[in-house]
Amino acid sequence: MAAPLTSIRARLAGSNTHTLGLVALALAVAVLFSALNPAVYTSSLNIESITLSIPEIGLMALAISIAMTTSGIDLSIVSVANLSALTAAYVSVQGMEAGMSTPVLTLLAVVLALVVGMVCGAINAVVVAVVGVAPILATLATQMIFAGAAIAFTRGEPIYGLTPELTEVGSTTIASVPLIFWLFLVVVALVAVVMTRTGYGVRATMLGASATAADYTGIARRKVLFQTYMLAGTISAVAGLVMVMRTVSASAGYGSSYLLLAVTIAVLGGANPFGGRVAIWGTALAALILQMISSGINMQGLSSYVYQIAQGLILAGVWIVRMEGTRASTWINGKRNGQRDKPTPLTDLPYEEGQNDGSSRAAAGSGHVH
Amino acid sequence: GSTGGGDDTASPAADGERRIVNVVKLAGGDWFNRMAVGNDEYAAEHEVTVSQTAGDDSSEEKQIAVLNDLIPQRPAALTVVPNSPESLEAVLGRAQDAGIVVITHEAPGIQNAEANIEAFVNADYGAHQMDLLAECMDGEGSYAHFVGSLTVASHNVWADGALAQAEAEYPGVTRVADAISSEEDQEVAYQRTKELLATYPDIRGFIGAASTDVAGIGRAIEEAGREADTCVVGTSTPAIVGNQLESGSVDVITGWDPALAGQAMLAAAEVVLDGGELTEGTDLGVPGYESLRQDPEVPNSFFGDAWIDITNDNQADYPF
Amino acid sequence: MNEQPLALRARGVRKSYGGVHALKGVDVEVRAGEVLCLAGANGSGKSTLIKIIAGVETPDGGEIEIGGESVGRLSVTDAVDRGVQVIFQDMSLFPNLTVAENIAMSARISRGRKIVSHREAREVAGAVVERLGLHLDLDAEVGELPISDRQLVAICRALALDVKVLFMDEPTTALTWREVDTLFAVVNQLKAQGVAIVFVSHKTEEVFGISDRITVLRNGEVVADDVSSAFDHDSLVEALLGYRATEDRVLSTLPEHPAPALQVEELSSTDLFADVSFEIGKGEIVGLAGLLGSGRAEVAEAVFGRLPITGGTVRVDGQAVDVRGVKDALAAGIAYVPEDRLTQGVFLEQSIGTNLVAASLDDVTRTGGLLDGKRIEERVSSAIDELSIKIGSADDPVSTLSGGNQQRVVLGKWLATKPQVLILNGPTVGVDAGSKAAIMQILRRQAEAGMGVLLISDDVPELVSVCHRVLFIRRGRMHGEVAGDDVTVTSVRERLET
Amino acid sequence: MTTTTTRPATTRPAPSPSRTWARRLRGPHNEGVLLGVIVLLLAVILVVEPGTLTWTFAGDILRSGIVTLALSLGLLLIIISGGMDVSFTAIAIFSGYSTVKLMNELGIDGAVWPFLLASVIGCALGSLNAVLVARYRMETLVASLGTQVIIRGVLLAFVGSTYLASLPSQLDAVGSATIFHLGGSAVNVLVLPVIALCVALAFVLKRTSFGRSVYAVGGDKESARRVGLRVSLVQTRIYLFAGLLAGFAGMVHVVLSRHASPFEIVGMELNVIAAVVIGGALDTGGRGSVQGTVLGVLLISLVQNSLVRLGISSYWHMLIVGVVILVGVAIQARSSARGQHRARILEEG
Ligand SMILES: Nc1ncnc2c1ncn2[C@@H]1O[C@H](COP(=O)(O)OP(=O)(O)OP(=O)(O)O)[C@@H](O)[C@H]1O
Ligand SMILES: Nc1ncnc2c1ncn2[C@@H]1O[C@H](COP(=O)(O)OP(=O)(O)OP(=O)(O)O)[C@@H](O)[C@H]1O
Ligand SMILES: [Mg+2]
Ligand SMILES: [Mg+2]
Repeated sequence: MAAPLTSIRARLAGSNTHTLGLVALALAVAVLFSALNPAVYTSSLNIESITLSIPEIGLMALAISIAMTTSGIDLSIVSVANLSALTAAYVSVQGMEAGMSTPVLTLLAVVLALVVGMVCGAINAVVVAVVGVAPILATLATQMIFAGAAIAFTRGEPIYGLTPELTEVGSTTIASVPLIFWLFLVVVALVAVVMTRTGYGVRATMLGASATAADYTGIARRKVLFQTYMLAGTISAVAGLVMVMRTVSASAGYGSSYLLLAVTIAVLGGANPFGGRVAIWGTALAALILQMISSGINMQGLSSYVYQIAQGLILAGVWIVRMEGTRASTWINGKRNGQRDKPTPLTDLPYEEGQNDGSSRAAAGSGHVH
Repeated sequence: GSTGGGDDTASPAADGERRIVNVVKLAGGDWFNRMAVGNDEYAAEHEVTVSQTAGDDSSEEKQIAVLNDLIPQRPAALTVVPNSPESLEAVLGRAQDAGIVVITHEAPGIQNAEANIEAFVNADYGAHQMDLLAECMDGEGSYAHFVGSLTVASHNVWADGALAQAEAEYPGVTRVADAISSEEDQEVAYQRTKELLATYPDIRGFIGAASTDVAGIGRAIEEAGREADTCVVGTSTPAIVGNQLESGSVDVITGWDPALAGQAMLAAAEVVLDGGELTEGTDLGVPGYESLRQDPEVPNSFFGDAWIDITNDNQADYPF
Repeated sequence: MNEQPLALRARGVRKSYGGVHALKGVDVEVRAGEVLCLAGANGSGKSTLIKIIAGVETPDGGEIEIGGESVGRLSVTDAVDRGVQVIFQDMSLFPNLTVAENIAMSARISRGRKIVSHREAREVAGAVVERLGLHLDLDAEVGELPISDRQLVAICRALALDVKVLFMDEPTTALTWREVDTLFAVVNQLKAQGVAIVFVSHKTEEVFGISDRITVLRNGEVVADDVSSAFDHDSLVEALLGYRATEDRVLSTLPEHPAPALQVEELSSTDLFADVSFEIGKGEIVGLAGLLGSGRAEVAEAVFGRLPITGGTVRVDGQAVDVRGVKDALAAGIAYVPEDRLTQGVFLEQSIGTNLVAASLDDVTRTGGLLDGKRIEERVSSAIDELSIKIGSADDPVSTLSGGNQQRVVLGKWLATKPQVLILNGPTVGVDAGSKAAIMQILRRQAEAGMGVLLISDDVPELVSVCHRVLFIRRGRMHGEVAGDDVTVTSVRERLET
Repeated sequence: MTTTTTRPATTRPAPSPSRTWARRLRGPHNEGVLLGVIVLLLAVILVVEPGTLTWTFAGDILRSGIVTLALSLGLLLIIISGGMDVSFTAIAIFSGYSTVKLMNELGIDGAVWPFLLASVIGCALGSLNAVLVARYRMETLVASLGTQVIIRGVLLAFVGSTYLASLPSQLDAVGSATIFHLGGSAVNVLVLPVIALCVALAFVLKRTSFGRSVYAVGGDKESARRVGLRVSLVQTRIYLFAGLLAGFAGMVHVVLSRHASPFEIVGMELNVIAAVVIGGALDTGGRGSVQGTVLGVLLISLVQNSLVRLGISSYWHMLIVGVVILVGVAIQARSSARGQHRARILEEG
């Protein structure tokens, strides 16, 4: 008898075919571009470039992926990351001016940046869990508030400078892979453990699968949402630290283009916006794939707009391939079992009775007030 | 050879030919297309292949990504117009570590570049705009200053320079509010101008920093029928506000020729690549950059003398 | 009756979902003016057959004739045009639209109008509601209605158009027996008008009360088909199960003087119920009966922390518990099997294993905070054995299980928390007779192990079969009780009626 | 027909008069609450800076809200049907820009047909969403994330990336055609078609079979299918229609701003979404109205247009707009939560 732990993995496995598909896609992309320009694409400098670009966007996508597990979303990730980055830079600069010892200062900067992320996450959590605003709208508003606070605080000016230790972390490479990428992998692994092997992770997944059933199972909705948005805020703060370590500067306007990209990566990685699915490693893989493509397209001298188009096509394409795959296999099974008089015309397939409808049904059925 | 629109970043250089990549703020757009024209001209006259590239929007993170992807291709030099100089320091440092020469433009104070070539001293430029505005306003009245965004450094330096000049030289000229962000959007500049006209009925001057600011300002002024009693000065190009210069809703635009700025960067890059050194008085062989001034405090910072004032009378001379 | 023409004839209908063969070549016939009861255990394929004839699902094979005419590919609108109307098992209403619009919806679609008029919708709906002698607020949003009113709306919608073949897929689950009476009166009326009616219900009394003929499905095949008088209760149940099952009164042994497991004193909740007091001893199974909307579910939900308590006390094992939320109830040892299994009971798309441990995660968490895989595995397999849940793999989603097995998973989830008090709200609704008997047996076993059980049910024979005592509630207040040998089907019915 | 019984089927007391009154005041989608917030805000402005409230102010708000309103209509349709869209901005600018570009290249001019052409282009682009959502059942937000980057990428890579400083003269004339003045603010003629579209969409949503199907699909897709609605057909129409509206809105933007830049509009999507949602369209689908959306757009325009007038430093603008949006969505969330009652059971006494 398989254990639920494996079944939690099996749920991943429900998307396991998905994850395998992503691995295949990653390999295909790597092979394609390596063949086109082996000297450049496989050079250690290129590997360094690719792995240097992934962590910040990958972490933000991770934060969104976690929110999606609970059938939410967090649009405030970039603003939170910037606030944290600004905090780290501000503390560093002020502290160094005051002549503080840099190791202490480094610790202080990191801790305060993380605290800022958690506080922002807690604010999101209050709006979502206590006030009861839909996450997409709540974080749409807080995103502006956090960015607005950053602008008001810095008067729009960037803060330049960081403690030597943090700068060092940002520029060190190990085996031609930047330290921050290894850091990213550690965070991904930790988050994967949290989401699949702790009570919180299972509760968050259950809540995302059906909020009503979660209520009747004694899963404390508010508490789990609080933990989720705090976790997302903290991960965004780590992304902010990565940003500031990479660029040795912080500004309120940095990373505005990351938001939709992060959502794209999370979805491509296998997160379900309707909740109930954990896709941590998939998200990391999706970030890798998109960065490899970006790098390859740049290498081929194609315009960055071509990369945009490719990004959209992949997002849609992965979905279509999955759908057509399912259709094909149902069709083939039908044939094999001799069960079918004629193939069902594609347009006449019944509307998917998936989680989608299940959740709308659940929402319709829950008229309880507490 | 070279083209605009960032279409051929890595076009293979003819054997032995030096390859330089020009990384600009945003792929496409008149300004950088004009810079690409300058690149082309330069490439035609020198033993060098030049291409231009950029991110798909004018964000620093995309620019960083583009630079990151370029480093492994090891061009001889990168000429960069940063969206945010501070954010680019680290990646430019990586490029230098990989043996690539880095020349920047519009990035005063940048550290990880062999040289930063400015068309002019930014604060002086702001002061110059104030001179133009004050002259138009007869030294009397209030004005508002638009910047593309509160996070664009050069725009804010210009705004500060203009304000300092007004305080020093034109006691009758006052600014009505903090610098106003147009979000690099003509429509926003237009809206804010209407609000300013309503809120400060006797406002007489406007300065715009983003190239579309004056277009939006001018449109609002035209609609309000205030062409005659207001003065609009700002950084822009005839391609954007030619009509409004004609109608008088915009009075003077200032700027510099991106084609020449691009060429100046290329020339500077070649000086460094050839083992030379940029110093006070270096002649880059590009109009306006014939005698560079070096910043005494920031040795890699050089200024040309390349600003231009464009009015309706001379706009035909500047086809960009 | 047999002279009447065939209204509907399905032959050799097949349908499979992935690997599940829901229908394996089913033949069904109904004549005009006849009430056919489609009987079958959970998952036997009744709803699937109905969906196919309604044009909602596409069959893999088979032939369908409506009104003597063979139909090829059938769409929902084709079916409606041929006079087929369905009251779906899940009602399939629009929670965001008004009662009037819900009722008039199919009429509007079938008329193919481009422009709609709200007055017309109200007229159409008003006419049906009046014809059925119902009182429904036509302008209320369906999402705000109690479940019984929604069921009535679904019935009205099916009758808004001219109907020749009417399918009723478990239309009575949410109705009180009085409303069921009204519905049956309507059915008889329609029958007199020559409408063919296909009726699905798990309640054998209803089946015998209304049907002329019974077709029994088992595992997607027709196993019996005859006039109703050819069956009696036992033979019908045997036909659907394939073996004998009984519903006799079998009580678990009760200690002489049971210590109280749950004491509810003067409990109130604003607008819902007031001064509710009762006690359940350890080892006792107590029924709570009342009409739908009498407050019986609300009392249970308040004790479980899902509704605010505005007065009175709850004691578990003699200790007063301040129940402010589900967490408090759980901590005190109260478990609750809710009314709506699909939305409240299970996490449909999550695995069986995860569902089984969802309420007791803290027990399977190691000190470090990580889940203990081995302990989970033991728990899951012992629950599956103990409750004899029929599954392929514990990794499969719960949605792949039949209703009865899903309900066992819900029970398993709660038994894993080792509760002192188990409250069940309609645990056998839509569950076949075999699973029903098994669930009752589980309750008896748990009671004998010292648990206090509160069973809320509409199914009077079921209450009689397991309860030591039955409490009554009416309009939010307690309304007496019957105990011991006084618990009979007749006495409970009488109490409910007065 | 003789009826069987006369007894009441359900013994639910009729809703109390005060509750129905409150409900009517609140409006089916909380429009009343929103109106209250707007009045409150106006009152605050009146107290702080009374000189601000002029006809000119009203005219400016009209002018600044008109593009947002035009953009919000198609989105409203999608949100009611239970979807979410971020591609409408890309569709809008693609349609507006490529129409002008085409006119410039062919050297043709016109005042009305360019709007139709842009709408057709928008409709064609909307078909991308339609295919992904209706044919492949892609989650709507995800589908539109994909189409947004594709459409914008194609626009900039293949159509053009340069700023077109002036429009063909007849088209430009539309941009400067004033119907009347509100105070010192000119009211452009394009206000009329946008208002007409609002009225038309309100009619479509309320009184046509298609409109009611949109609500039905938003309420419950499976139920819609079971009553014979062809969900994918309804969705296809929704996305085509929304594309058409976005294309039209893009042209309104281009004409009113009297230039065409391919870099504009994209980036506004979250603001427009906020306006529609503040207007009472829940993101879970099945709800929303044109009236509410108009009020939502009004609220956001009001805030954005009064900050400079109130002399608030621009460093604080984004923070304040964010707070207003938060308050707006929070009020919506609270009042829709309050809307769900349990029927009273307990007898009096
Ligand atoms: N019902 C629940 N819903 C969600 N998470 C829970 C629940 N019960 C426990 N947890 C999680 O498991 C962890 C350990 O549980 P424990 O019962 O010790 O904490 P707790 O007493 O529930 O926490 P608190 O002090 O906040 O009430 C908690 O920190 C919490 O993260
Ligand atoms: N959409 C579906 N996808 C997969 N399997 C399905 C689907 N619908 C029904 N089934 C399966 O088909 C079989 C027949 O189901 P059906 O709903 O027809 O049973 P039923 O007789 O109506 O049961 P009940 O009495 O519980 O309503 C079951 O095993 C069920 O799990
Ligand atoms: Mg003038
Ligand atoms: Mg069924």
